[in-house]
Amino acid sequence: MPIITMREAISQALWEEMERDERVFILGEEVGVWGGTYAVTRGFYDHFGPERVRDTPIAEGTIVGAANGAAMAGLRPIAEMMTINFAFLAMDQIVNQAAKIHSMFGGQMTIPVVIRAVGGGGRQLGATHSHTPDVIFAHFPGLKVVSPGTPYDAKGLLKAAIRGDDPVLFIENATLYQAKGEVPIEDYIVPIGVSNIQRAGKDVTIVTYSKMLQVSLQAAELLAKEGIEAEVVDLRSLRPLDMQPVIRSFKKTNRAVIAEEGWRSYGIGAEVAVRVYEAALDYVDAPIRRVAQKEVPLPYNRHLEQLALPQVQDVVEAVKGVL
Amino acid sequence: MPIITMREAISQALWEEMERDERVFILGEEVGVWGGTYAVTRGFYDHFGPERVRDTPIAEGTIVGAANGAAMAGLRPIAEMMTINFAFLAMDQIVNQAAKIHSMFGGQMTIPVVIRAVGGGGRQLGATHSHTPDVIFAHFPGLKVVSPGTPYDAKGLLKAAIRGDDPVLFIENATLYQAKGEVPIEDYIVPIGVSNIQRAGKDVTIVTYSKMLQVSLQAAELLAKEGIEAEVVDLRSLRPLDMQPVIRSFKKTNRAVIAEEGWRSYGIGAEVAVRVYEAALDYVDAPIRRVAQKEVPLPYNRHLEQLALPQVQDVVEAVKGVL
Amino acid sequence: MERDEMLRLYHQMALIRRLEEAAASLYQEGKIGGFLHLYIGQEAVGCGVVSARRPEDRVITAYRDHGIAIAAGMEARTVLAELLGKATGCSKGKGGSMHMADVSLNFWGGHAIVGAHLPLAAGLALADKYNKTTAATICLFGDGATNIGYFHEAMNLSVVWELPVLWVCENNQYGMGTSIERASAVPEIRQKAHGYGMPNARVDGMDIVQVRKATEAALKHVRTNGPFLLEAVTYRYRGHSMGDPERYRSHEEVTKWEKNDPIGIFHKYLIKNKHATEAELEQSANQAASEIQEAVRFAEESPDPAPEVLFSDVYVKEVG
Amino acid sequence: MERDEMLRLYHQMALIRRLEEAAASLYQEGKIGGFLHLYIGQEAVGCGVVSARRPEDRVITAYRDHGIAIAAGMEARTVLAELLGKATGCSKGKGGSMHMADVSLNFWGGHAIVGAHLPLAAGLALADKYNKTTAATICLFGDGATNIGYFHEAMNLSVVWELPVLWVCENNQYGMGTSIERASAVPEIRQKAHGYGMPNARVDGMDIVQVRKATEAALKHVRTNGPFLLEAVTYRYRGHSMGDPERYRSHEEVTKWEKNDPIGIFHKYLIKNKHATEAELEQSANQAASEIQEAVRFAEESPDPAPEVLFSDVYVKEVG
Ligand SMILES: Cc1ncc(C[n+]2csc(CCOP(=O)(O)OP(=O)(O)O)c2C)c(N)n1
Ligand SMILES: Cc1ncc(C[n+]2csc(CCOP(=O)(O)OP(=O)(O)O)c2C)c(N)n1
Ligand SMILES: [Mg+2]
Ligand SMILES: [Mg+2]
Repeated sequence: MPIITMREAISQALWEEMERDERVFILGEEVGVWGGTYAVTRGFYDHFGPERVRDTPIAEGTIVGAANGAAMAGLRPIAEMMTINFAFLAMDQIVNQAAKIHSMFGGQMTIPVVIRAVGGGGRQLGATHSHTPDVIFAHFPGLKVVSPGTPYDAKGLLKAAIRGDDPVLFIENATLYQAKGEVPIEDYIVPIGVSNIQRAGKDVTIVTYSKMLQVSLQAAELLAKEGIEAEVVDLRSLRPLDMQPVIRSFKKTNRAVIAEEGWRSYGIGAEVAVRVYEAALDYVDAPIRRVAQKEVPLPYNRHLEQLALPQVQDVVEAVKGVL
Repeated sequence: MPIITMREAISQALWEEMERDERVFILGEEVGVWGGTYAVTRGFYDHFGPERVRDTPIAEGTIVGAANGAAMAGLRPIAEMMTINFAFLAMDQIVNQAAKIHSMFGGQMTIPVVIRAVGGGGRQLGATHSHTPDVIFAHFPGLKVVSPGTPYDAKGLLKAAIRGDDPVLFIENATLYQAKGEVPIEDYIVPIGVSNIQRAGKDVTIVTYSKMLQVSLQAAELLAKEGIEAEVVDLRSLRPLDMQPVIRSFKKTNRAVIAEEGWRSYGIGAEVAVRVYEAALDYVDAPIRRVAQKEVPLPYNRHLEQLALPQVQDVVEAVKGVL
Repeated sequence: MERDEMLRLYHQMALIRRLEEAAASLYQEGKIGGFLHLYIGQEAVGCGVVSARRPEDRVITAYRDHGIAIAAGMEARTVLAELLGKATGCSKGKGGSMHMADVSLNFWGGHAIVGAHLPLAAGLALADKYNKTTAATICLFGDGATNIGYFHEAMNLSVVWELPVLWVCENNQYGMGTSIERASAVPEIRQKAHGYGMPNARVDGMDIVQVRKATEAALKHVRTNGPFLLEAVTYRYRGHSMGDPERYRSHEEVTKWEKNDPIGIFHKYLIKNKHATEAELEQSANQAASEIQEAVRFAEESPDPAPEVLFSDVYVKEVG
Repeated sequence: MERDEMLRLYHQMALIRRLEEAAASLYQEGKIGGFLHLYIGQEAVGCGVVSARRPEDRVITAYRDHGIAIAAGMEARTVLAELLGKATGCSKGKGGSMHMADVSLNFWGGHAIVGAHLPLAAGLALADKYNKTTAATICLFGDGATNIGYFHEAMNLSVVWELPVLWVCENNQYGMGTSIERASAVPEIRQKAHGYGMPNARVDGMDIVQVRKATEAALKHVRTNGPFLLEAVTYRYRGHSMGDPERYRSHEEVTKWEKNDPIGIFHKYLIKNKHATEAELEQSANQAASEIQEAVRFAEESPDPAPEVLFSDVYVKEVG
């Protein structure tokens, strides 16, 4: 199987789906002539033309809003938020329009829209540009929220999102674009809402997703050197949230760490941990630990920023803490 | 002590703080001539005049944005979101400007702004107008999020919010405006970030806030008739979140139910439950239960809506489930 | 307009008026919940604008949508059933007053967040352009909505992308209790089009003949040249929604506008130009009244949605 | 303008140019992280506009803020220290390139969300009006920012409330890679003022003398009559930020504008009108270069913020 980057995997998914289905088109800031701020859509404008790769004015609410409208009318828009930080400006269209319109009108309309948004910290972009706010979107029924941690999943999940009939927020992590992995040539999809064991182990369960999947896998390698075998479960999708592989793993290991990049309080880890307790209290040998971002607006200074972000070592220590 | 409604308590707090401090002013849709959509600022416009009770155009992002700017310049604005559903349109100004500016510029600027927002379901307003999205705001460090459940707390917390130097989102629940309670004549504040035992009990701990405090107290009455004494802890503030009274209570009762009006997944209950497990795992006699809204966009039809919202009976049953 | 079309529109306006009166009563009886925004006084706008469309033209509006639903071809009983939250309502009882829609009529709702449907309209129009059809999208909104960012972004985008969308502002002079002078930098909405270099017109929204004519011209423009802003000056006779204390306007002002009643104006016009007799119009009005009576009965007798409907239509395919 | 003021501004423009060149090098060396937006080519706008203010007038801008910081009176070394994330930076190393501010200079930042500082500016101006001072607020933003809802809402509010705010659009023809024609319904930003009935002007932003004059007139208006929109037509010579592939414009276009260099234009003007000699200007430029050298040294030698600073200033009083 070819080994490609996350960027390429996402780019391939977009390209192939646009080739497959004429109704699929892209709109967003700098997706066209520029080739995508993170070069994900490089070459698309020349190939698919300005009707299907639409550069927009800076107007996030209306980028998503127009995508929602086009989706209502039967197209399959992929709206790009240049970064997820700007999705706050499209919050109403994401959580109050895209997520509600199908249900609110009794099922008459569907919103097969995909909103791609790049998030994450660690690039010294300062407090307003470094969010990992995935959890706040995952709170809203009617929306699906997906965030892959490998090129394989990125391509397969994005295809599933584009082909599905529900609105999907597809969250990428900018520091993962160079991450590499095997991706088949043949067409495939990864169904939305299925968690996945990324590494087998017997001593502890690490539950994670996106960037922190890579961090957790590194931590697992370090732990393995000390004879600790961690099982790493990748959630991949935050809504719907598939807890089965997590619970199954936990019933085996009896110990868990949840690693996420965003802030701890009211984060992903809280929900995952509670569901483990709800389903498997009798199996709990130690309080589940959460590894997350320090609860401060992310600072610009490199050292401070790294101090605030969860690191490999934090996962290692959390695992040792539950053993 | 006089017994007044929640509406009156909030109105009094606003009035007294405006009398006390010339820098305090109100801006928002229909706060002036109309007297406030929920009649909270009735009479203010005539008394304080149009400079201090400012009707705005419909432009939520700029209502909060202008309040933030005025706060930076030393005023103490109280911005009203007619309902919290419209706060999605001000999301960027709330979580990305108000919550960050103090920290991001190294402490040079302060944002002593209070954003009042009315939330909650149960009035057949349909999916876009019935949110209880408190948790998504509470996720952001830099912001304080407060939501009172009694007239006493409403008045005292609102005064604390207005006098404090940090940005505060003050969430009211429309179905509570008629709720009554004792409120002293004398000036007082209720400090932000202190949870409160609203009802003493020994058999189970119910953790809750806002509207669900009243629901939980009713449930506690019913349970008392069956000889079950519930201790009811009111969080009052979601960020900062004071877990001490909860943990203390839990170590006594060993059983807990968390009751909130919003959706369960990634809700308030998850964080509270996890913190209980983190602090008191050895005291857990049964999995903590969460009472919350069914995970659907709230429908208009009265029966369906009530079916979706957490009821007294749901709390009663959850309590019995943990006993 | 043909005579038949005029009589059809007269009947439609009367029907909307009776419908809204019935809705007000049902609200007072506690049978309708939530917010209820009546269209009384604005009938000439909705009926005039929507009647000018071709069937392939899409219509979308804000929460003051009962009149638009009727104008788009929805049956009164389907509107009333939705108001009562019944399974027979256009949105199966899930939408209520603010969320009426019937996609089969090319009526795309009823949207309750001020301004949020303007980008939706841009998207609907984009789809038609993308698919190279000749359909236009008609988007109605209030004067108050023109102050929110969505308005600006959608206007701008529609020009930049040359979208086939007719923007119709129903300027009823107030956004809730805030008069246009207190909320808008410019007193006439059409002026806002200048900032986008967008062609525009202002029309007397109480006169359906004028509205219809202006809409036809505007739609012609839209189909070939892109967006157009039409301002219809009108007035709502009732409060913003039920329970409005109406402290922001005088009784005299309301009375003055009531003399301009759009149904009355059209009535006079039809008689004066001998398009109809008094008897015909009276019959039409009576028929509207009985239609509504019948529709209320239908709505009241319709069943509530089944409890399990709560969980349907959250996702297209249910997920775990 | 007095001769001294002109020489001061010439020096300031040269200083900004050298500062930005130094920043570009430091970025390439990996000493500056995040996004870096250079002001090269736009110096006449920031220096011309800000120099026209009184000390009580507030200044606020977007993320392309180093030049504005200097124009507002910040020392180059404080700017550079912030760029390097040092404790001696204006924002203690927490803000970085996009978040420079010094409240003591009445410079309110550096804001990175496009358009978000326009409402903040309205609020600053509101405070001055509320306090009955004669101060004005000067808010600078890009052409791209005029398409977002915030622009519209803030323009409208400033007119409705008659706020003392000068809106200055630095129209450098592009928002990232999107030319104004591809993003904006109207080709000139000043036209957008028509939608708000707001007085406005368009000025050659490469000519500081023109900019200064236009700003003085505009500020006079603002102090007595409320908001004004000033469009300064300018150009950025470098990419949008570091790493811009610049596929959206031709080399020729950039070269054409470089012939219009604002420092060169001012240079010629000063010589032609005998305000300065070649030697004086050369000395001024050299001095700017050595000032920047010195400032870079200061910044490099400054300490990083202490680790515990991470937790400070989240709230005014720390809470649990
Ligand atoms: C974003 C948003 N803010 C506020 C409201 C509350 N609200 C509902 S209708 C309305 C007034 C709208 O006025 P206008 O656009 O003139 O329409 P009209 O009611 O006059 O038909 C307001 C403020 C809302 N629904 N959405
Ligand atoms: C709301 C928002 N959307 C997108 C961005 C990303 N972005 C940063 S600068 C920029 C272009 C802004 O152009 P303009 O306003 O003309 O300013 P200039 O960079 O030319 O000075 C964009 C799209 C952002 N920071 N904020
Ligand atoms: Mg109106
Ligand atoms: Mg620009």
